[in-house]
Amino acid sequence: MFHKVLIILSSALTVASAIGVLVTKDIVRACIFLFFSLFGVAGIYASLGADFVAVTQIMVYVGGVVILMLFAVMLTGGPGKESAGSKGYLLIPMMGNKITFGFGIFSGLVLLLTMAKITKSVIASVTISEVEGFASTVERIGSLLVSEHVLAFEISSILLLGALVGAAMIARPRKNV
Amino acid sequence: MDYTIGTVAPILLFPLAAFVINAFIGRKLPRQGDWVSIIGILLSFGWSARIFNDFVFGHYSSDYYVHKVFTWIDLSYGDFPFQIDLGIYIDNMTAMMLLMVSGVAALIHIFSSFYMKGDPRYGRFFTYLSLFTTGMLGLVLSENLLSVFIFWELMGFCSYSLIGFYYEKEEAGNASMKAFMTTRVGDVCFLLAILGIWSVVGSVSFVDIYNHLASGAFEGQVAILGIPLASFCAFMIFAGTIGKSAQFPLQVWLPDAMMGPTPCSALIHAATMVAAGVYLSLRMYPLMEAGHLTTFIAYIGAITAFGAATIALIQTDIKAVLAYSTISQLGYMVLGIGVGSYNAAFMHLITHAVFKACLFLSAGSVIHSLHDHHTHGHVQEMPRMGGLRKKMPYTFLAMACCTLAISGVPFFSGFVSKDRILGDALYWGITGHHAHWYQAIPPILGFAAAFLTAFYMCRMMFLTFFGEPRDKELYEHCHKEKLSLNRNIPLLLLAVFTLGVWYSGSLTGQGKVKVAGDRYEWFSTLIEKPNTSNFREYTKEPFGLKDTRGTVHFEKSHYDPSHGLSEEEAHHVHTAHNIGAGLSILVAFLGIFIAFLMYIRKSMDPGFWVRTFHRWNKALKEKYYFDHLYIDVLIQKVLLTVNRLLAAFDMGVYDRFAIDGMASVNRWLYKAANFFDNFIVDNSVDLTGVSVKFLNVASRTVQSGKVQFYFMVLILAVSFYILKISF
Amino acid sequence: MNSTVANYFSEFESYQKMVDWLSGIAGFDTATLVMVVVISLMAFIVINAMMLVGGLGTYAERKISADLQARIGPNRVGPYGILQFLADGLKMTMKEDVTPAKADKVLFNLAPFLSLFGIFGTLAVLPISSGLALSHLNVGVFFLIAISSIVGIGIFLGGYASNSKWSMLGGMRGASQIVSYEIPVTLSVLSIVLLAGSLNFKVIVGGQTGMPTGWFIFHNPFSFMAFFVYSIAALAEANRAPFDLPEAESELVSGYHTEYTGMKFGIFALAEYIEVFVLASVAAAMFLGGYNVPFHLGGDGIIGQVLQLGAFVTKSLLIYYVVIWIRWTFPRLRADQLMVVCWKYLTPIAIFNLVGSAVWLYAFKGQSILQLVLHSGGSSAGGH
Amino acid sequence: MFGLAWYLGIGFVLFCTGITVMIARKSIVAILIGIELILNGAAINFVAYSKFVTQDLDGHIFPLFIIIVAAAEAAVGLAIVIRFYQIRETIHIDEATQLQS
Amino acid sequence: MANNSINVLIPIAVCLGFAVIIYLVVMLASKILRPHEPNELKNSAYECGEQPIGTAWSMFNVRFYVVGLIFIIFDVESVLMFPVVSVFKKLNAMGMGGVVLIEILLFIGILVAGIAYCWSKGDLDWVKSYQPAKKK
Repeated sequence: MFHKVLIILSSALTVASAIGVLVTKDIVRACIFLFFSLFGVAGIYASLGADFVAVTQIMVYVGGVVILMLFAVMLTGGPGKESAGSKGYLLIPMMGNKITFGFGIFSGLVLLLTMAKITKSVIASVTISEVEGFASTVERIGSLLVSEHVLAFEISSILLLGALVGAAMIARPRKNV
Repeated sequence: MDYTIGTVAPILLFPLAAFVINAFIGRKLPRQGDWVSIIGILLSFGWSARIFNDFVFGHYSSDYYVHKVFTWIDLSYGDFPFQIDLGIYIDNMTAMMLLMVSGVAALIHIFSSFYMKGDPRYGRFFTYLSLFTTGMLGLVLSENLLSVFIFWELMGFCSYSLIGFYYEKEEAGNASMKAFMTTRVGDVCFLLAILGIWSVVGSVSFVDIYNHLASGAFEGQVAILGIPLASFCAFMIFAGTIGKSAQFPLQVWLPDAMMGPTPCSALIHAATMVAAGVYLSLRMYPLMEAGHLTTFIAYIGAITAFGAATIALIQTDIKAVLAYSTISQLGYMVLGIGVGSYNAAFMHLITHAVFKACLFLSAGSVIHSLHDHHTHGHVQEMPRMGGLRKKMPYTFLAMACCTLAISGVPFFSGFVSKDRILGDALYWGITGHHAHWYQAIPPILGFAAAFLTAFYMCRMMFLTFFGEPRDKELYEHCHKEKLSLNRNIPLLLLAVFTLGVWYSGSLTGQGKVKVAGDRYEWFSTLIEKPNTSNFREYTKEPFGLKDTRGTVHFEKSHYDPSHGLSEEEAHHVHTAHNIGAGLSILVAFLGIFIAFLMYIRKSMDPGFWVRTFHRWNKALKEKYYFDHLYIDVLIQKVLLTVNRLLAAFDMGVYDRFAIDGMASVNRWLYKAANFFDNFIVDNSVDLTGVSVKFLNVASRTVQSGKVQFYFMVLILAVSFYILKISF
Repeated sequence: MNSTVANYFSEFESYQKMVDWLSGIAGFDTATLVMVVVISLMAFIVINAMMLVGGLGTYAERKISADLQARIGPNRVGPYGILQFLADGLKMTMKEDVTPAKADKVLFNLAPFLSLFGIFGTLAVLPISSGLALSHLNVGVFFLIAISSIVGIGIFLGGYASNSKWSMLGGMRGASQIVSYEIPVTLSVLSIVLLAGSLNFKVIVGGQTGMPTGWFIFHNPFSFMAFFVYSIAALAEANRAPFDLPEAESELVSGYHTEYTGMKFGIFALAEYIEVFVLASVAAAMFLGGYNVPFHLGGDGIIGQVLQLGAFVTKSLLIYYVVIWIRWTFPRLRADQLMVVCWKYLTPIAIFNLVGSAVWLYAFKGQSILQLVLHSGGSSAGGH
Repeated sequence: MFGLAWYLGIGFVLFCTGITVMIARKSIVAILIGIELILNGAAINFVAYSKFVTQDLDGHIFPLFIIIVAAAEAAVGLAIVIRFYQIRETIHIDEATQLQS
Repeated sequence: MANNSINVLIPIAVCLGFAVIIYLVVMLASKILRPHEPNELKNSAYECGEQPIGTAWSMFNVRFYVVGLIFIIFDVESVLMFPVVSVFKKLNAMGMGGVVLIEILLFIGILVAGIAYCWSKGDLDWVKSYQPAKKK
């Protein structure tokens, strides 16, 4: 029972907030909607028995990326200035227009049809099992990270180093600006 | 030595390691880390020498090869295989290329430590050199077209960086951009060829391609508009060669590429990278044959050889002469491919690499000595040189050897290789049984180019080293050359290897075998057209593990000197070669003699010829108007029109379609209706107002500049693709 | 090792009987329902206790500060003024709720909620005792750190939504301070996780003993340092003095909650005080033996649970006292010093601790320094 | 009811929403938000497949690395946005046309 | 009720639910109880009595972002470290400690290089002018 409630709640939160991201005009509110959407995704992970991934989601996305985005919004003039460009077609509101939304819905439908077609056989062959292995995911993930996926583990640190150095270099205040 | 990926990879990894070290901490190292690069390439050279020794001295079969792969990307799904392998493919050709590339590169590294000394970006130069060497060695070792392409692009990037090395100069920046963009045309074609081959073979490994060619998998396959797939792929690969090896009509970038430092010109734009295109065509030779492209190739090669030689006649910049002579010599190689002179083309690649590297380094040595105290720059103009023989005897010696070699004087390497290409061309185009009337032109152009080559190279020599110094001040400031390790030794070493004996002799004891008549050459016994029918199945090995097939046993195998030709045919070939040899010696000496008359004896006035052919002279000065054609006509007119059309499509079709089709779907979301007129009107105003400038306009033509539009198109394409494959 | 408080109770026979009985009446399996009810009750108790702690925190703060400054402090409401916090709460409820005209109203209301949300999430995994803890989640400490980072968003939003310059500055400072000091906290926690070999609070606490000899703080020199790194960083993460820059009165009026009035301000304050308690109790659990009672008095029965609860609360409150003590002892840092302390001192030290702990664990097979001393003495006597 | 299809559906909705956000929104930050949604939609699929199809934990590793890559991407992307703002005083995507000519 | 079932999440859900409920209750209560008399002055932003000019949503120092950036990198690092560190003891007991230790050290070492870079470039100094001038 709790399982179902959890799934429904998190799915609803995820989808509703994602749509909120889409339709809201205010970029800060979009960030907050993103926050809720990602929180919902964490709930979905939890309902799939992926506790560690769920908490990682909260830790990195909710506690990290969203904050970073909010910072970035504040460092780029806040939410006020961005609704319009300086000239011509750039004056249209930032939330897009009916072309873009229409296109989104259209390609969504196309993709939905095709995805349904592709995954139909997979879905049909699935055996629905109880939630399993909620206890030991961390240990097993840890073991996998140092044995099977050790290369990805180490390379991710290089990726992070690159991201740190690169982003710090890009964002560093310069005298001539 | 066990030939596994793990044991061969160090060849590649030494320069790569040098690159990584120099890129990150090079500036902190003593001497800005040049020794790291030099040690890396020397180690690599040692490794290559080992392989060369195994293959050439230990093993004589021309069809022996080592082929090891591991799976790089595996996206197989069900019965839809999609695997991309990486691996090594070593045969005699690879072994020789490895030795040549690493050897020449090592010497050029050493020379660079002299030439680039004091440059503010000294360390960076070596970083690029190491990266470039990695790319070239990787290309040579590659066993499939995809990894060839990867390294190909890597080299392209290095070339770009090194041409624009003095990026303070605007011309250097433009030249690098031009080189990059021009070769890009060829690269895109190459990529198309890879896709085309993939569609038939399901793999891009050389061996698989050979096997499929032998089994006739390409027959009956049509690419588009009735063009056979084999022809299509062959043409596209050859287009890659055209771009990389600066063949007609994409030759325009190479002369400009001389903006780079001279050692990099020597390494990249003379010895190795430009030869990579020829190397690729050689590797794909069976496909060229299957695609019936050889005549076309021969024509391209001959036109390039002749056209570039004519332009070289009037150049006054010493590096420009060498640049055009490079294009011309590459044209010879391509001509060799076209006329079926497989091993001669490859041999010319090797010999050319050696003597052209030496020529460039010598030119570098000359340029470096001539320092203009007024402009604080180095002098490259030949009219200001002259009489330098006494000032730099070693450079003169080296350059003289190379000039003799490139001119095709007997007992020098250029004669050995060029003569055979010309002989084969003669047989193919004129004297042979299968020669058609339309095949007669390439050999004629070839011989004419040989004459011109001898002439302009000697002209360069005479203008530079003989006679009286024409710029006294410059001459006085030039220091007398002393024998130094990093200046003259590379030159002299390279010069030694321009002697023909290295290539035509019987170094290996295998030269006792007769080759098409009564000449003995180890080279041609080892290099042979890939025999597409005898390639074996191969197995994959896990990366880095030991070779499961055990140690490679090198056995001496018998060589078929007749190349599968009948007695009568062999006789004809022999006759053609004899005529060709005689003719090429004749034209070479004729060229040298005329140059001698013009520039030493002064009994013929060059000005007279210039005046007589002033129209031609102008055309030559403008390089046959190719730059005008590309910039003024192709880009300014054609592409601009296309740009306009695309913009109109963007505005008219895409926007209108979207409006009319989607209007009712989401009216509730549409809050910006009254802005839309602004959108269309202003957009079209903006876009029609856009003006186009110079080269980078090419990239603009397909861009409306709106990322989101690209993304939309991308998603749409993916959607429809999925739709297509799933329903 | 993934139990909840309901698991603890379900080991009693009467619990099972009650479930069966209820199932008989309701006609379906009520096990989950009963579980939820039990957990809800327990959570209600815990949360109320926490709110009490938060409320008493304000009282304690004033009283202790008065004590340190040789004053009397609140003494009118109730005996020794102990009901002061109730009066404060009542006052806050009655106060007018002013929303600035230029504020982003939705986010303005959302911000205190996010702070509360993040803090209440941590309460679910607080190891108050071996049986009575709401949940012994197997990623407990990780979850605690993760969910408490939501507070940072709450603070940022509080500052942002007010559309006041003081608030905005305070919010930005607060958010960047909280995220910065999360790193030393996390790294210090990691070095304890390394020693315990699990993220589960039950295992972490279970790896220690009731007596200080078995506490992780005295396990090795690195964990000893880690405790202090953790303490300093936790102070900053809870925006406590001397790291209370986001609400530095002298510079920023009241920081991110300048524009908040009434109960919304109250909720910010409540969340802050609870966070202090949570961080104190995490310190107690990770370093100071947690709920372990000396000599394992009382076993695992109900009495034992109560004793454990007492031990845990005692340790936490002691740390809480120290936190308040520090506030009235040290002057506030400057903004630049704040970042320097975090990135140039605490984080490198924390990384060093982590590496040191790992090396220690590898070198000495997980023995603590005390065991080593005892063991080496024994072994040298034994002549190995 | 709550089988694989449900999760794939959620992931799909997130993915499509993300794409639409990327196309529709004109602020670069919003486009980055859209990218995050897309990545999450993909990550849900990994976990769902790992639970319902492969039954191993490799499906948990992938979202982990997706999260990591997304964090790195957001960091660099936002840095570029900030730098862009310093130069052009706007974060409107259609203003980012310096590379065009 | 197996130990490792999804039901371990119930307390978390309940606690988060309580947060929602308490917030709603408190807001509702204060809505009922509180007076509501807004006026323009009361609703203006507090600036010590000055008239607020403009919006507060203006540009901030980029250093906030750099701090957030370093934070997120280390956040991700600690996320990756958590599972590895929590199995380290077990693996050490199994005799794999050395290998895993080297992996951990490598991982941390690379990231330390990152922070060292930022340190040397002065990104960690909050306000540069507060620092004594560097010797050149």
